[in-house]
Formats: sequence, C-alpha cells, structure tokens
Amino acid sequence: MKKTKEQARVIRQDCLMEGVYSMWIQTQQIARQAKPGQFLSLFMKDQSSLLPRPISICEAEAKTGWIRIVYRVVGRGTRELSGYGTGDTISVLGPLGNGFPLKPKKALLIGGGIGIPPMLELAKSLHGEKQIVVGYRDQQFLVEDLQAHGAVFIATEDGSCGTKGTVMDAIRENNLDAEIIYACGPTPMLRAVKEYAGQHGIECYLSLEERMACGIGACLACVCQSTEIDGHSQVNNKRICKDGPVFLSTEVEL
Amino acid sequence: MKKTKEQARVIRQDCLMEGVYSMWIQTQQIARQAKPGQFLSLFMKDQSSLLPRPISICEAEAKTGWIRIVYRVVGRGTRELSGYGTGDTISVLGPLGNGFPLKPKKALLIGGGIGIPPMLELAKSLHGEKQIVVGYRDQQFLVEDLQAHGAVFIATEDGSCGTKGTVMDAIRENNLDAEIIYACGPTPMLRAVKEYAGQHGIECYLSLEERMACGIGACLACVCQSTEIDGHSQVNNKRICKDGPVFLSTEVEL
Amino acid sequence: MEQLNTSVNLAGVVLKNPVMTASGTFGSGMEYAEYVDLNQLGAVVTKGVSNVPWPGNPTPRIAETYGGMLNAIGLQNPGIDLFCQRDIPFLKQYDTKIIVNVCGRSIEDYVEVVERLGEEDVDLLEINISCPNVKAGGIAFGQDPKLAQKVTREVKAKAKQPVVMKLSPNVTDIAEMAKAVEAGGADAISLINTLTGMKIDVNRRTFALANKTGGLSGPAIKPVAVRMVYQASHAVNIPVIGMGGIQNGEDALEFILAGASAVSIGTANFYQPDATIRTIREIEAYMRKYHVTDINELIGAVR
Amino acid sequence: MEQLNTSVNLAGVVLKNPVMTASGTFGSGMEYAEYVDLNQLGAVVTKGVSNVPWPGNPTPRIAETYGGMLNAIGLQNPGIDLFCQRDIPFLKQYDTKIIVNVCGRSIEDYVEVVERLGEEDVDLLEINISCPNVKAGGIAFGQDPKLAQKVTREVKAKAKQPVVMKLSPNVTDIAEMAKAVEAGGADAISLINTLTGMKIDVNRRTFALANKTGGLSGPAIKPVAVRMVYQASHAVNIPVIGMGGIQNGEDALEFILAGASAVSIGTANFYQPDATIRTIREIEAYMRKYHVTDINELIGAVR
Ligand SMILES: Cc1cc2nc3c(=O)[nH]c(=O)nc-3n(C[C@H](O)[C@H](O)[C@H](O)COP(=O)(O)OP(=O)(O)OC[C@H]3O[C@@H](n4cnc5c(N)ncnc54)[C@H](O)[C@@H]3O)c2cc1C
Ligand SMILES: Cc1cc2nc3c(=O)[nH]c(=O)nc-3n(C[C@H](O)[C@H](O)[C@H](O)COP(=O)(O)OP(=O)(O)OC[C@H]3O[C@@H](n4cnc5c(N)ncnc54)[C@H](O)[C@@H]3O)c2cc1C
Ligand SMILES: Cc1cc2nc3c(=O)[nH]c(=O)nc-3n(C[C@H](O)[C@H](O)[C@H](O)COP(=O)(O)O)c2cc1C
Ligand SMILES: Cc1cc2nc3c(=O)[nH]c(=O)nc-3n(C[C@H](O)[C@H](O)[C@H](O)COP(=O)(O)O)c2cc1C
Ligand code: FES
Ligand code: FES
Repeated sequence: MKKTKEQARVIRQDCLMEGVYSMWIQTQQIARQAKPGQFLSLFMKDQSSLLPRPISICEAEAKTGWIRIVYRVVGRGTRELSGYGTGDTISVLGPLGNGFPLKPKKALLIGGGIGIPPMLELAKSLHGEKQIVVGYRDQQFLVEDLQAHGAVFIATEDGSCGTKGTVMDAIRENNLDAEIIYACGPTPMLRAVKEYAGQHGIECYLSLEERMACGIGACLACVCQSTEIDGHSQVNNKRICKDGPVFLSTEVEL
Repeated sequence: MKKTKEQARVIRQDCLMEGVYSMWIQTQQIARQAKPGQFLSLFMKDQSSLLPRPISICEAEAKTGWIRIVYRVVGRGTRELSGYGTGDTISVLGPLGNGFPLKPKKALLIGGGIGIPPMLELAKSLHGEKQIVVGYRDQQFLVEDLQAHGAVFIATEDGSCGTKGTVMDAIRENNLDAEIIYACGPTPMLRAVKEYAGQHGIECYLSLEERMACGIGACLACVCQSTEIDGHSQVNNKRICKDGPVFLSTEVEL
Repeated sequence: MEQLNTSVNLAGVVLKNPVMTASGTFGSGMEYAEYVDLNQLGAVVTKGVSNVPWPGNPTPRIAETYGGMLNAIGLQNPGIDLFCQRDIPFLKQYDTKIIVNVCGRSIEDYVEVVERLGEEDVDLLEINISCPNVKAGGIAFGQDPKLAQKVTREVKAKAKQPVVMKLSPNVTDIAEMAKAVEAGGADAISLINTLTGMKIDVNRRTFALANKTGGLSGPAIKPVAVRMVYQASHAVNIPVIGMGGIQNGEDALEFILAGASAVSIGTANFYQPDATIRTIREIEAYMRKYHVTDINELIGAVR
Repeated sequence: MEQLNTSVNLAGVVLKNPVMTASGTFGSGMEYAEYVDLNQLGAVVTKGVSNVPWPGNPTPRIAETYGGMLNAIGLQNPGIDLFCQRDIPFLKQYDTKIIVNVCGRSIEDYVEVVERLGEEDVDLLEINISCPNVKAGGIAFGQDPKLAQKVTREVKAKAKQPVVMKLSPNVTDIAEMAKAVEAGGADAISLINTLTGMKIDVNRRTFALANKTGGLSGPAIKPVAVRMVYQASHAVNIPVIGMGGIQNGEDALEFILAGASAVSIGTANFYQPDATIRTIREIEAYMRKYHVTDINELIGAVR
C-alpha cells in the first residue's frame, strides 16, 4: 500500500489564548506511527493556497487515532484552520520528519513560543528525569499539560510570570543541568541553546523550521546549512523536512 | 448608501433530481427589490474561482427576505453550491439585470431545461391569463410549483411525459395561442421561439445567457448581437447583464 | 491620530491617493458608481477608446482560470465622439482624476484620439500599446522597443496632457521596453497589461474563447507583475503605475514597495465591487500601524 | 471494455502513457516512491544535474502565491557523479522511462554532463536552458534564439540519447525559440519552465525569497503554458512536452489537445503526492467516456 493524504476529522478545537488554538483531529494511520518531534503537512480547503502547512505533533494517541496540534494564527492558512469546528474534515499528510531521539538521560526540554507544542509529546514519551523550560512573550499556554509530565520552568519577556527574560535566563536562574537537551523555538533561541550545549559539552537536539513545498525531501526548498558535506546533497545542505526537523546541534549552522 | 455584496444565509437546500438543486437563501435587501427574470451573482468560498456565477431568481419573498434559486451542477462553482447546508453563508450580489416586463396580456411562458426556474417567479407575478410550456430532456422538476400558477404543458425529448419533442411541438400539439411570449432556455429553443413569434406577430421577450465577469455592465464580456446600433455601445452589441438578460425578440440576433 | 499623506504625484498630476481603476474593468465608472464613491479614488482610468466605435470580438469573450481570468473583449468601445460627449462630463462630476486609456490600430489612430483629447479637460492619457486582443497592430507596438519608442514620440508630439505608456508583459526584457518609452518621451509608464493565455474546453474540444487566446489577469499573475514593476522602476526615472492581480491593501503595498507610485485595480472589481475603496482603507491602516506618515516613503522602499 | 492505447512516441522513445514528472519537483523519484508506483508513470524526469555539485540559493527558497508558488532553489544538486552512482540505478529498478534534466552555466558544462550520460542507460536528455535562478548563463541561453540554437547544436553533437530542449516562457516570441532549437537539431521541446516572479513581504519590508526573484509555477500559470504549447507545436515539427500547472486529467488533456505529445506534472505533486497517477486514471476515463481508443488522436486536435 502506498502512503497517501488522509482525510482527518476534527474532534474539537479550543482557543488557548488570543491567536493560539488547540485542535484534536482523528486520523487513520498517522497517530499510530507518530513520534515526538515529527510534524504533519496540513492542506487548506481554500484552493488558492496550495502548499502544505507544516505543524508539529503536540500529542498523539495510537489507540484512538487522535492527534493534537497547537498553532498560532499568522496568515491565511492558520486563519482558515482556526475556523474549523467539530466534524469538519482536514486533509493531512504525515507523520513527516525524523522526530527526537528518545534517550535515557537526564533531559532538558526547551520550548520557545510556538515551538512549545512538540515538547508536550516529547515530555510524555521520555521516561527518565526531565526538566521543561518554556519561554513566552507574555501570556502562557500548555503549561498545565506540560506540568503533568515534569517540572516546568517559565520565562516571560515581560517578566509577568517566572523568570523575566529568555529560556536561557530561566535555565541559569534555576541552575538547571542535563545530559541531553531537546529544543524547539525561534532561531535566536536555538542559537543560544546550541552555544550553551557546546560550552557545557551536552548532547543537544534542535528542531528547525523553514518554508516547505513537498514536505518529503524531494524539492530541496527547506534546507539548512550543515557543518559537513551532506551525503545526500553532496553540499553543506540538509533537508529539514526529511533529514530533520530535528538535528544534532553540532550538525548544523544556525 | 452604496450597494454592496450581501452575505446571505442558506435556509434549506434540496436535490430536485440528479444534478438539479433548489436552494432557499435569506437576503437583506435583494428579495425586496427582486423582479422576475432578474438574476443574482453568486460568489464561491473556494478563492481559486473568482468570477460570479449568474443564477436566475426562481422565487422571491419580499416579506421574509427569502430567495429561491434552482440550478444544475455543471462545474466547480455549482458543485460547491450543492454542498451547502442550512446555516451556511453565501456571498451574493443582486438583483441584477432588467427582468421581464409584466403586461396584462394573454401570456405564454416558455421554459427549457435549466431556463425553467425564472418562469416560476414570472408565473407568480403575472395576474392575467397564462399558459406555461416547459421542456425537459427526460426527468422533470418544478412542475407542481408551476401548476399552482397556471396551466402547464410539458414536452420531453424522450416522450416519457407530455409531448414528445420540444416546447414548440407542445405549443403546436396543444394549439396554444397568446398575445405575449416570455421565454428562457437554450439558444436553439430561443431561436425557434423568436421565429414563431415573428411569424405570428406576437410580442416576445427572451432571456439570454452569456459568460459574465462584472455582471453589472462595465466589462463588456457578456454581449449579444443587437439588430440596431446600440446607444450605449455605438455598435451592434448589447450587454446581457445590464441591458438584459431579457430582450424583445426583435432587438437581438441569435 | 497621526495625519497621513497618501497623495502621490504622477508626472505633475497630484492624486489624493495612489489607488486607481484598471482600464477596461471599470467602464467609465458609471456602473460602479452605484457601488463605489468615485470621489474617494485617486483616479479613474477609463476603458480604452479609439477614433471610431469598435465592435470587439465574438463571444465567449471571457473564461475563468485558476485564480484569474482570460479576456478577449477586443477593445469594444463607442469611439471618441460619444466618449467626449458622455463619459468625460460624467466623470467631471466627481472629485477624482481622469486618465483616458487610448487604443488604436496604427500610430495615426492613436494620434487622432490624443489630439481630440487635447481639447478635453482630462488629466492624463494612458496609451495602450499592449492589448493582445487586436489583430492589426496593437500588440506589435508593445513588444518591439523601437516601435514602442516611435509611438511614444509621435503621441507626445501632439499630446496636451502627460502621457503614460502602458506596457505589455509578454516580452523578454521589460526593462528594455521601459527604457524605450522613456527615451521616446513618456511621462510615466504603467504595467502590466495581461499575459497572453489560452484555455481549452476539453469536453467540447474547442477553445474556451472565440478569439482562441485572451489576456490573463487577476491574482494569479501578481508575482509576474510585481517583478516587472520592480525591474521597470529600477530601469527608468519616470513614475511607474503598477497593476496585475491587486485585490487588497497588502497587494497594493507590494507594488508600491517594489517601486510603483500608484496602482490600478482591475479584475478584483468583478468579485469585490468596492475593492478600490477597501484597498485605500487598508493602505491607510498599514501606514498607521507602522507609523508611516507619508506614503511616498514607501515607494520603492524594498530594493 | 475497449482497449485503450495511451502510449506516445517521443523522438523514438515509447512511453506507456504521456504522463511524466516535471524536473525539480520529484527528485529522482526516491521520496515519491512511497506515494506513487513509479512503474505506472510514462517517464520520470529527474531534478537538474550539473557537472559538479551545486549548493543552490540561500533560504527562503520558496514562497506561496495565489494559486501557485515561487521557487528559487537555485538548482542544488549532487553533481553527475553521485547521480550516476545512485539515482540512475535506483530508477532502473522500475519499468518507466528515464529523462535526465541537465543544467549548466556554460555550453561546456552542458556538454560535459551530456557526454558523461552517453555511457549511461537513460532514455532522453532534457536540457534546461531556462532556469531563471542561475546568475551566470542559464537564463540567457533560453531567452536568446541564437544562443539557444548554439547550445542545442553543441549538445546534439555529443549526445547519445535524443535531446529535449526545455524552453523558458519569459520571452516575447515562443515560436521563434521553438524554431531556433529545432533548427539546432533538437529532437523534442518541453515547456514551460517557470515565469519569473517576485513577492514582497510587506510587513517585514523585504523580498519573500532570499534570491529576490523566483520562478512561478502551479495552476496560476496554466493558461500561459497552454498558449505557448499551442504556439510552439504549430511552429515546429518535433514533439512538444507540455507542462505548467497541471493537476489533473482535464488539465493534462488541455495540453494534449493544444498539441503536446506528453505532459509533466510539477507543483501538483507537492499538494497531491499521487497527482501523476490520478492524472493517468482521469485521462483513461476521458478516453472511455468519449470512445477515444488511441490517445494520439487527441494530440493537437484543437486547432
Ligand atoms: C517542522 C515545522 C513545524 C511547525 N510546527 C508548528 C506548530 O506546531 N505550531 C505553529 O503554530 N506553527 C508551526 N510551524 C510554523 C507553521 O508552519 C506556520 O506558522 C504556518 O505554515 C503559517 O501558515 P499560514 O498560512 O497561516 O501563513 P502564511 O504566511 O500565509 O503562509 C504562507 C506560506 O508560508 C509558509 N510559512 C509561513 N510561516 C512559516 C513558518 N514559520 N515555517 C514554515 N513555513 C511557513 C506556509 O506554510 C505557507 O506555505 C511549524 C513549521 C515547521 C517547518
Ligand atoms: C442570466 C443568467 C441566469 C442563469 N440562471 C441559471 C439558473 O437559474 N440555473 C442554472 O442552473 N444556471 C443558470 N445559469 C447558468 C449558470 O450561470 C452556469 O451554469 C454556472 O455559472 C456554471 O458555473 P460552474 O462554476 O458550475 O461551471 P464552470 O464551467 O466551472 O464555470 C466556469 C465559469 O464559466 C461561467 N459559466 C459556465 N457556464 C455558464 C453559463 N451557462 N452561463 C453563464 N456563465 C457560465 C461560470 O459562471 C464561471 O465563471 C444562468 C446564466 C445566466 C447568464
Ligand atoms: C475585461 C478586461 C478588459 C480590459 N480592457 C483593457 C483596455 O481596454 N485597455 C487596457 O489598457 N487594458 C485593459 N485591460 C487590462 C487591465 O487594465 C489590467 O492591465 C490587467 O487586467 C491587469 O490587472 P488586474 O489583474 O488587476 O486585472 C483589461 C482587463 C480586463 C480583465
Ligand atoms: C521547486 C521547483 C524546482 C524546479 N527545478 C527545476 C529544475 O531543476 N530543472 C528544470 O528544468 N525545471 C525545474 N522546475 C520547473 C518545473 O520542471 C516546471 O517546468 C514548472 O514548475 C512548471 O510546471 P508546474 O506548474 O507543474 O510546476 C522546478 C520547479 C519547481 C516548482
Ligand atoms: S520541503 Fe521539499 S525538500 Fe523539504
Ligand atoms: S458581465 Fe460585464 S458587462 Fe456584462
């Protein structure tokens, strides 16, 4: 059997805060195969928007086939998504990408802004000791969900909750240490995490983002710069959709 | 106040026969202003289809604001329409065009295929003596609705109901005569009606069809050939959307 | 609230804002006056007018395409006489600028209409050397830099109003065309006219348009239009009027940032009769959001 | 059920059906093999390959547009060595034809790759003289008939396989370009490559693509592509491969009726991974519906 797009059904949708939505969808195959850090390609009903919207898997339940995504409305596609309600269908390809490697080490999970959602499924799947650091501009979301799976440390830019500053400030303020780091968030945050991991010699996995067209590794739209010449491309480029989105921090240049 | 597109609400939708649908929508202004023979421009939700779909007003109720349209699914737009259900919204411009002139004369209303719907509102609005002739390929629709407003004569191509043949065959078979003719249907039918009216010296109004872009007379997409030089265009062209869709049969070449 | 300056200068003609209608999509404004307050528009650009009435092409004249449409109206118009009697007086009732789009089959045709318009109180002339729907002449002028320069020069020699040359996108090098008409004396350029396209009805196995080919317009062509506006505005020193697929303020701003001093809205009028007014409001909202007090700061700001 | 003949002949190479992949959208088929049975395709056209590995352009490399997309991948590819070692053996596992798309910055580049491919068991060579994303060379070849003819001639002199020249749509006269490569000895032509376009991010006030301009593809450009296929196929006597915005059987049939002997599907793969297979099935359904037993009857049937 060849893989194909699935027609998933919207189970429920909730607005977590202004502009941030949580949606549970029911899939046939995807939830069963999903690993933390993988993503879905979502396709729009409005046919003037053709390309997939890559969205991380926030939670996946193999038994029910349910998958949760949490997303911020930033443009036409996410605006359309936010209008869906129970019973609507949505066209989905996935799970895509490699996902985070699950290792039995003392872990630091770092999420920034809309990079937080994949940390939830990761936190659920990691069974060792773990600390979760999340950074927001101001308002928070997913904090309670995360707390069910580990100690959560919060940073806010405006200081309205937890550490005032970035996730790095929260890590320092709370003297967190780890044998492995997993991070997803804006590039400046990932850069800081990469540097921190390098300085402390900690194994570190970063989830990257780039514009995508095929989402499966064929079109070479979504590359990042790799430290070494890549075997597939023969140049210093790796495909985020296929070789990533998760990379060892030492593999990539940010 | 400037005119604008309205967001109408779908009241109900029924399938009358395979591929033919009847939809009641609730409008703010349009139903109040509507005259028989006028049409609506319907706009699609799928934004890859930009142009209006012109659809005739089949019934209009000034009091409730309800308008009925009856349409055949032939392409992307009408397929989208056929998927709508109660409570959905639809973007509508109208009423557009001139409509049929209502005259107190013995009338013959002739509708062919998907040209039948406008004859219903016309039959409701004409209070004199009237005979209604409708032609179908095989299956019929709107017959009972029409019978409430006049004697209905049916022609079917396959002879499965009424006269076997065209509306012209039904007129001859039933020896129908009239002082005024109103007709809407495929061009070959309109051509026959025009010729018949000419031969018998009967005043005759024809509702024409053409591809439209603006629907309001500005773009000159939807012209038909006029017998005389038209005052607006200075050439032998009249705009179906603005100067029509209803023309005196002697005004136009078919 | 900050005071916003949205007025722009096109070859000495000051528009209250940069939003105009695209020729051929708005008639002379009569039909749209029911939907749009013409006083609010930067300018109305009329349907192309020729020396004598033109009947245009047979129908079907239009076809819908994915995110756009094809048209082969064939420049049907009532001729300059009725136009001067009826359309100009109609537009003079409003507080907006009048740009008359001129079409012709030969240089003499253009010059005849331009001379006639010299007696009329209109603000700008837009010379359409790019309509792909005219068999004789038309397109050739807009696809050959030498001819384009020649038309420009001869029109300019007779024109009483500033002259905008409207360029065809169906060329290898738009910068070369822009330079050619600038060298011919053009006061401004406008682009893009439609891309030549074709649609086939596979079920009837015929062309969707009676004319076989037609001009592609609408949001589908916007990326080509923005690119050409960018290239043309970097090639010349005269103002550029941008168009092609604009349906809202964001689209208009793309053209302005790429180098357009004004923009025209065409196909969008057909599905959003007040697209022009909405676009003006959205440009103003953008300026407020980003504290831009003068729209002229945005023209060509992305380079 | 009637027996259908869907096979077409491209310069002596017989395809089981006219549906191929468009270069650059399908890699060498490895990634899509999970979604598509490659055995069912008329041919796989590979991503452009050059003499040495090319790193391509900086990101962002793509942007969505209305009904289409812009790309400026910049022809990233692993070079002919790894291609011959890895991609050709992979494709040889399948019962489909292999068309290798070749890119280069100079005539020597093209010839080097073509000579190298002479030792390989591939069916056709497609020479991309039209990629707008390469600074040095590339685009110039596809926009100048003399240069296009020259590249064709030099490539043909060394090629062991039939040569398809892939034309750029960014030209004034596509018929002239088609004739030029035919005169140079091309065995077939394919068109259209992407239309050069631009998108500006108005909020960030930058170009959406790091490369500023990119190539527009997808259903938005289909009417331009159909028109060019029609014009080109009427200008030359060699077979034409049509592409640009094809997403289903009806779209493919438009190109075939306009004169294409085969079609390629590009952008549609991105949103419908099995777009190729669906298109084949829909073409067959059309043939059954209209009792067309041989697809060759449809090629160029609308004129
Ligand atoms: C692997 C991956 C996982 C992601 N997971 C999440 C998530 O869990 N929650 C969430 O809110 N967002 C996530 N994003 C970002 C998300 O893809 C974009 O916010 C979204 O595609 C925007 O679509 P739009 O139509 O609303 O915006 P528009 O700006 O209208 O989109 C236009 C085009 O740009 C693309 N695009 C726009 N922003 C981005 C972006 N940041 N990254 C990649 N493509 C983009 C769109 O997919 C579309 O093709 C993820 C991105 C990647 C690459
Ligand atoms: C004044 C007028 C009144 C009409 N009234 C009715 C009615 O009451 N019921 C009904 O079923 N049909 C009616 N039609 C025909 C109806 O407009 C078309 O069937 C419909 O637009 C097809 O749209 P589509 O998207 O399904 O087809 P597509 O073929 O996908 O449409 C593509 C484009 O062609 C246009 N188009 C296609 N067919 C026609 C046509 N026959 N006439 C005009 N434009 C067309 C569409 O509007 C659209 O712009 C009327 C047409 C006119 C001009
Ligand atoms: C129906 C129609 C008629 C047009 N007629 C003319 C015309 O008479 N003269 C002209 O210069 N351009 C004409 N155009 C081109 C437009 O002015 C404009 O350049 C083009 O449509 C691109 O803009 P848009 O995508 O906003 O429509 C016409 C376009 C359409 C769609
Ligand atoms: C992401 C992407 C990469 C492409 N790379 C190539 C290429 O390497 N060589 C080439 O000749 N054409 C390339 N093209 C052009 C396509 O092969 C095709 O000509 C064009 O996209 C039009 O077809 P479509 O609309 O079906 O995509 C590329 C197109 C896209 C979208
Ligand atoms: S999106 Fe195509 S390779 Fe990643
Ligand atoms: S549709 Fe524009 S004039 Fe009739």
